[in-house]
Amino acid sequence: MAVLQFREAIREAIDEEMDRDESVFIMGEEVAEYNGAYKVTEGLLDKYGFKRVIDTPISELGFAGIGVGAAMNGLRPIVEFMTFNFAVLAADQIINHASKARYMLGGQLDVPIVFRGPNASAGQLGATHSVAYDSMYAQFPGMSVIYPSEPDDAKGLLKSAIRNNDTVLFMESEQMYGLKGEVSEEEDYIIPIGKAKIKREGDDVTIVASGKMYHIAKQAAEQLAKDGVEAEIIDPRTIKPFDIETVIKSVKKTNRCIVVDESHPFGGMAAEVGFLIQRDAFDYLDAPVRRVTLPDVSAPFSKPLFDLWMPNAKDIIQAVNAVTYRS
Amino acid sequence: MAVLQFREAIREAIDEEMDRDESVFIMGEEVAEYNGAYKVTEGLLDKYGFKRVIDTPISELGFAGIGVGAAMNGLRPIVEFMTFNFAVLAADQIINHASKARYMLGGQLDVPIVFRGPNASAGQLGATHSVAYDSMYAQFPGMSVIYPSEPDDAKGLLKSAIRNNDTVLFMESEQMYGLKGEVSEEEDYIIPIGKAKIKREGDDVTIVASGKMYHIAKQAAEQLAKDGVEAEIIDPRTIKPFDIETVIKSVKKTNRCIVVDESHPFGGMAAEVGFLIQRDAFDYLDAPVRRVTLPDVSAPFSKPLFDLWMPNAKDIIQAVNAVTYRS
Amino acid sequence: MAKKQKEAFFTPIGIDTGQNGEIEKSVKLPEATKKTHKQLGLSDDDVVNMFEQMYLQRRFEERAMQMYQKGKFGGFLHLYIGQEAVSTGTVFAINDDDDIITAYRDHGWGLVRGVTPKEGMAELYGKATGCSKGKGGSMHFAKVENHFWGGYGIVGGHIPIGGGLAFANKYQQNNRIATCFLGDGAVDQGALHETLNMSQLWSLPCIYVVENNGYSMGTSTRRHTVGEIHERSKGYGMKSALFNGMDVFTVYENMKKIAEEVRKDSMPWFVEIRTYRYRGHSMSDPQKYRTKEELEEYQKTDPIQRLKTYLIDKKVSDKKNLEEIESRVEEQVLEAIDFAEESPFPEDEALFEDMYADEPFFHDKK
Amino acid sequence: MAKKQKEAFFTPIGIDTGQNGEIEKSVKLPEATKKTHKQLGLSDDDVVNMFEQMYLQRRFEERAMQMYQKGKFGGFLHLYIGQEAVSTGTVFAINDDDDIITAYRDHGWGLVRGVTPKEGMAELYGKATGCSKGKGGSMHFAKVENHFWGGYGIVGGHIPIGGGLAFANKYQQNNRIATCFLGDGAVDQGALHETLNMSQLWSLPCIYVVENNGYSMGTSTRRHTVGEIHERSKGYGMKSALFNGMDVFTVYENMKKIAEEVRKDSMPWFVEIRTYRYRGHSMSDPQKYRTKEELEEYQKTDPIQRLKTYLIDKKVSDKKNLEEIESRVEEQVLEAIDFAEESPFPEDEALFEDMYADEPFFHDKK
Ligand SMILES: Cc1ncc(C[n+]2csc(CCOP(=O)(O)OP(=O)(O)O)c2C)c(N)n1
Ligand SMILES: Cc1ncc(C[n+]2csc(CCOP(=O)(O)OP(=O)(O)O)c2C)c(N)n1
Ligand SMILES: [Mg+2]
Ligand SMILES: [Mg+2]
Repeated sequence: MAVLQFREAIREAIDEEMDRDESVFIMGEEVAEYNGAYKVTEGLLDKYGFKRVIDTPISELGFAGIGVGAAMNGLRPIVEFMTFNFAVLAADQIINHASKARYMLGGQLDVPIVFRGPNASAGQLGATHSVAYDSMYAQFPGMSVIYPSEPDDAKGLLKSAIRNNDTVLFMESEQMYGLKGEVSEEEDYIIPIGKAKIKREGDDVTIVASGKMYHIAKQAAEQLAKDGVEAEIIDPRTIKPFDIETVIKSVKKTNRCIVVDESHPFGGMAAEVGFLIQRDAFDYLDAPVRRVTLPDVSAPFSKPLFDLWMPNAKDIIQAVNAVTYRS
Repeated sequence: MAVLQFREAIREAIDEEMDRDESVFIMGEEVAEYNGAYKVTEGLLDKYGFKRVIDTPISELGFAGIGVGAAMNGLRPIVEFMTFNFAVLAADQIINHASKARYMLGGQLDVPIVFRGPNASAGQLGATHSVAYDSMYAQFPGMSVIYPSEPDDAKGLLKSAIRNNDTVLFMESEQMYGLKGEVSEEEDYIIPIGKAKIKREGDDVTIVASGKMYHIAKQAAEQLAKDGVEAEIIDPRTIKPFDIETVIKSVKKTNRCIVVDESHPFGGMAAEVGFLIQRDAFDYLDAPVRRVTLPDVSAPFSKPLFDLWMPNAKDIIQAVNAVTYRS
Repeated sequence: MAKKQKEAFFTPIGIDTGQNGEIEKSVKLPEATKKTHKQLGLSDDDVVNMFEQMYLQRRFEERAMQMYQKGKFGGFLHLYIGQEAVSTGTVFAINDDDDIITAYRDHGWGLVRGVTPKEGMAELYGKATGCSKGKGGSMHFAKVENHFWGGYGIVGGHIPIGGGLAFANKYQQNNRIATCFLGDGAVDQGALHETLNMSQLWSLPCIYVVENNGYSMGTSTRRHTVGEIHERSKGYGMKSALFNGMDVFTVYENMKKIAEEVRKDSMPWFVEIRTYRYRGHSMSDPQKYRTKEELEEYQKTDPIQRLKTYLIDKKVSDKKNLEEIESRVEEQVLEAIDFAEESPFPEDEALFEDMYADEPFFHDKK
Repeated sequence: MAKKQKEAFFTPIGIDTGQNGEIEKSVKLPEATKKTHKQLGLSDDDVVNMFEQMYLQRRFEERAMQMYQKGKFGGFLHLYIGQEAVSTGTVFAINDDDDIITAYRDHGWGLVRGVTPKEGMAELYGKATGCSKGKGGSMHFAKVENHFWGGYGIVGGHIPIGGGLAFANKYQQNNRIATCFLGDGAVDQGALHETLNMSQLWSLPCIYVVENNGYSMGTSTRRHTVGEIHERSKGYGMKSALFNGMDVFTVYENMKKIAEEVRKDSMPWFVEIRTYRYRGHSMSDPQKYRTKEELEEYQKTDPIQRLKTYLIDKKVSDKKNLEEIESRVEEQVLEAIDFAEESPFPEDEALFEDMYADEPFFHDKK
C-alpha cells in the first residue's frame, strides 16, 4: 500500500489510463500549463504534450460538447470542470446529449466520456460555488455518478470510469484533495462501478455516507462508539448505480438507518435511499430512516453561518440518538 | 364558473396580470407574432404591443438572464421556455443566479420572475423533449416550483406566481393545453402557492399526484372505486414549497400512500414525499409508501415503447393493490 | 429625470409592427454558379445520380407527409423539402468518410448518406427496422457506419458535437474532416460562439454550415439574428463563405473547394448557405408569417426542377430517362411505406436496450 | 488512408510549447489620451477626487491581502490592483444612477460606487455589518441603492443580467444606461454571444466592457480567445472601441463619449479596455505563467502613480496635499479593519434570512 493524497490518486489513475490507451485525453480549464487549478493534473502536460492535455477557454457548454463529439468519434475524453457548479452551464450536453445520444440513435454509437471535477462546497466560497450535484445528475438515466471519499476508492473507480464505455460523472472535493490514504499498489487497480463498501462494521445503526460526508460519519461513529453505539458505515462510492442491496442487508441487521448527504434535502440521495429502505425493508425498521443533509438554503459566506450550514458529526449523532430512541 | 381550456386559463392569468401591472411583460420564443408555439399567448401581442410581448431568438441562457436582470431592476418578467427541456440551457441563470442573487447580496435586491412553459413529455417526441424537471429544480433552494393539473389551479396559481416577489417556475403540459375545466370567475382569483388540494376524498389509500399524473390517478381512483377501494387524491399543485402536512394528515387516516410522479425514480418528488411520510408518520403506515414513476430509461419514440414508458392508471392500481395487500 | 422617449419596444429596428401578411423576404439568394457540370468535374452519371438523390428526398418526404396526415405515425415531422440541393451538393463534394452531423430536419441528410428509404420510413413509423430502431423517430435519423452522426433535437446542441467529431479526426490524423449543419435559428445559441472560438483556436478541421432557410419556426431570419449570418465569423478571424443553396452545382462547387482547403490546412470555416423551406416548420405550423406569394417566388427556384431542366437542356439525359428515374424512386418510396407498415414494432424489452454500451443498469427497475 | 501529418495538438497556432518563463505579452496597451483634465471638462477637485478614489481601492486591497494572509478571513480573494483606472474613470464618466454590474473582481467597483471601506472590509470578514451582510464575501460586493448591482462568481453569468438591467431601463424610459464589466476570460462564454445579439436586435442601452487584464487565471488572452477581443462585435454590427485602461483620463474620455451616445440612441457598445492585473488570479496563484519582468513592465504604467505625477506636474495639487490624502485613506482603511474586526458575525437566524422577499419557505426545516 502506498500513501497518496486524494489528488495524487486521481492523477495516477489518469496517468495510468493515458499511458495505457492513446485515445484517452484530458481537457479543461487550466489543466495543462497551469498544472490544474487544484494541481490534480500536475506534470501531465510535460509527459503527454499539447495533444493530450488541453487547456480550454471558459466555455463549459462548448468543451463538454466537443468532448461528447470526440467520444462518439473514437476517443475517450476526460473533461475536467473546475467545479461541478460551473458544469451547470454544460448541463445540456450532459443531460440531453452524452447520456441520451446512444439510446435515441438506437445504439449506433457510444459515448465513453468522463466528466470530472470537484463537487459541493469547498469552504466559504458563497452560494454559487457550493452546491452538490451528484443527486441531481443521478435523477437522469444514462450515466453513472461516482463520488468517492478516499484515495483508494478514487483511484480504482476513476480507472473504471475511464474504461467505461458510457457517460460517467466523477465527482471529487476541493477539500479532500490533500487528504491522504492508503492506495492499493496492485497493478491495474480497478474497482467496479456500483459497489458500495462497508467501511465500518457495527450492529446498532447503519450510516450511509459518501464523499466528504463519509468523513464526518466516521467521526460521528467514533464518538458513538464511546457511548457504546456501534455504527455500520456504508460508503456507496457510486451514487448511480446505487448499491441498495448492501444497504438493505445492513439495515436488516441494524434495523435503523441514517443517510448523510451533502445535497439539499428535497429529492437528494438521502431521500431516495430512505424511500427504498422503507419500501423494501419496512418490517425490519425499528425506527424511521432519518437523514442529515444541508438545509434548504443557499450557502452563506460568513464562517459561522457556513459552519451552521454544513452537516457535521453532531447532526449525525443526534439523528442516531433519534433512531435509537436515546434522545 | 367558466369552462376554459388549460391554455386559456393560463392566458387569462397572464392577461389579467399584465393589465393590472405595467411592469409585467412576457418574453420567449414565438410568443409574440406567432401567438405562441402552443397558442398560450394568442392575442397578447395585439393587445400589449412589442414592448410587453417579446419574441426572443433561440438563446435560452441569454434571455433567461435578461429576464433576471430586468426583474432585479424593477420589472416582473414572465419568461416562457418552449419546453423546460430546453431550459436546461438556462439552468445556470435559474440555479446560480435567479434563485441565489438575493441571498448572496444580503437581501439588497429581489428577483420577481416567473419562468414558465411545458414540462415533461408531450407524446412521442423522443429522449430530449420528454423529461420532467419539476423535481430537479425543487432540489435547489430559493424558488417555488408549481406544476398544476387543472385550468382552475393554473389560473389562480399563475396569478400568484406573477405577483410573487421571488423566482417561480411554473410548469405546464403540452398534452394538457387543450384540457377543459371549470375556472372560478371570481375577480382577481388567486390561489396561494404551497397549498395542496384534496381532489377526491377516500379512506382506503392516499394517492399523491400532480400535473398530468393527477389525471391518471383520477382514472385509477375511478377504477378502484368500482372495486370498493376509495382513494383520497391529493394534488400538491406546488412541488416546492411542498404541502406535506396535508399529505401526512391524509395518510394518518388512510394508513397507506402511493406517490405518482412523472420524473424518473431517483430522487424525484415521489422519493421525497415517501421519505417524509415514513419519517413523520411511521407508526401510521400499514404498508410502505410506494411510488409510480417513469422507469430509469430515456424516452423512446416508438409508440408502444412510449406507452410502456409512461406511468398509467394500471400501474397505480397495481401499487394500490400492493399497499392494500390485495395482490 | 426621465426624458420621455418614443415608446420603447423590443423588436428589431424598423420592424415595429406585425407583418400583416406583407412579404419581408429574409433570404436573398446569391447568384448560382455559371459552371457546367463538366467544368465542375462531374460526370454525366454523377449529375443524373444527383437528380435521383434529390428526387428521392423530395418524394420520401411528400409521402411521409401524407402518411403523417393519415395518422400513420406521431411525433414531430420537420420536412426538408426545398433544401435538397444543400444535402446533395455537400455529400457529392466531400469524401464518403467525412463526418456529417445536423439538426432535427434530417431526413434528406439521412437518405443521401445511406439511410435506405425503408429504414427511414420505418423510423418515422417507430418500427424496430428503422435506422435508429424506432427509438429516435423523425428527429434522430442516423447512419453512423456511413459517418452520418444523426439529427439532434436541441437547437444548437449538436454544434459543439460537430466540433468534437473534427477534434477526434485531427487527433487520430485520419484525414477526415467534419461538417456540421445548423439552422439560422441555431445561430443565436451560445454554443455556436464557444465552438467557433475553440475551433479557430485549435484549428479543428470542421465546416460549420448554416442552412439559412429564411425562418426559425415563425420568425424570419432578420427578426432573430442581427447582421449577415456569414459575417458572424469575422470576429474570430475565421474563413467564411456565402452562397446559393437552391442550386446543387453551387453547393457542390463551394463545398468541394472548402473541404479540400480544410483537409489541407485543418482550419475551420463558417458558411452560410441560403435556401428556403417550402413547408411549415413542422406539421402543426399554420404559416401565417409568410404569404403564398413569397413561397411561390422561391418555389420558382426549385433545385430539383432546376437540375431537371439543366439535364434536359444540356442533353445529359432526356425526359423519358428522368421520368423512369422518377417512377423508380416513387416505387422505392412506396415499397418503403409497405415495409414500414409491415415491420414489427420493437419488442417490450427494447425499452431497456441501447441505453448502455457496457453493463446496463436501471435504478429501481421492477 | 490516413495521410501522416505533423503531430496534432490543441493549443493556439504558433504556441506549441509551454512558455517556460518567456514573456508572451498578451496585452498591448493602446496610447493614452493626450488631453488634460480641463480639456476633458474635469475640475481640479474632480481629478484629486479621482486620485483619492483610486488610492482607496489600492490601499483597501493591499490591507485586505495582509489580513487574508494573517488568516483573518477565508474564501477567495481576487484583487483588482492595477485596474483601478477602469472603475474610477467609468464611475466619473457615467451618471450616478446608471447601472453597473461586474464579475467577482469587484472590490474596486464597490468602493468607487459607495460601498464604504467599513462595509467592504466587514464583508470580507463575513460580518453582519458587511455590504452584503456577510452572506456574499469578496465575490459579492454590492450597493444596489447606488446602482451597483454587485459582483458575480460564475464567469459570464452576469453578462445577460447586465443586458436585463438595460432592458428594464429602456422599458421604464428612465434615461439610465447600464454598464456590464467582464474579464477577457468571460469573453469565451456563450452567454456573451447571445446577449450581444439580443442587445443589438432590441437596441438595449448597455455598454459591455471587457477588462482585458492579460489573463484568465493562468491563461494569457491569446491562448484562450482568438483574434482581437474588440473585433468580436463586428459580426453583430455593434459599435466597438478599444482603449488604454491604465490611464484614468483615457477611460473617462471614452466612457463619457460612449455613455452619452448610448443614452441618446439606445444602441449597445462592445468595448475592450486593456489593463493589467498585478496580483495573482486569487491568493493561491503561484503565477508561474508570467515573469517578474513582465509584471514590472506593466507596473511602470501604474495608473495611480501616473495620475499622481500628473497632478504634481500640472500643479493641480502638490506632494504634501497628496500625501495628506494618502494618510487619510490609510486611516480610513485601518479604521475599516478595526470596524470589521469588532463587528459581530451574523446571528444564527441570519442563515435563513434574505432568501426570499416574500414569505420565506424552507423545505423540511427542523
Ligand atoms: C434549445 C431549443 N430551443 C427551442 C427549440 C424549439 N425549436 C425547435 S426548431 C426551432 C426553430 C429552429 O430554426 P432553425 O435553426 O432556423 O432551423 P430550421 O427549422 O429552419 O431548419 C425551435 C425554436 C428546441 N428544439 N431546442
Ligand atoms: C463558469 C465558470 N467557469 C470557471 C470559473 C472559474 N474561474 C473563476 S475566475 C476564472 C478566470 C476568469 O478570467 P477573466 O474573465 O479574464 O477575469 P479576471 O480574473 O482576469 O478578472 C475562472 C476560470 C468560474 N468561476 N465560473
Ligand atoms: Mg431556419
Ligand atoms: Mg482577465
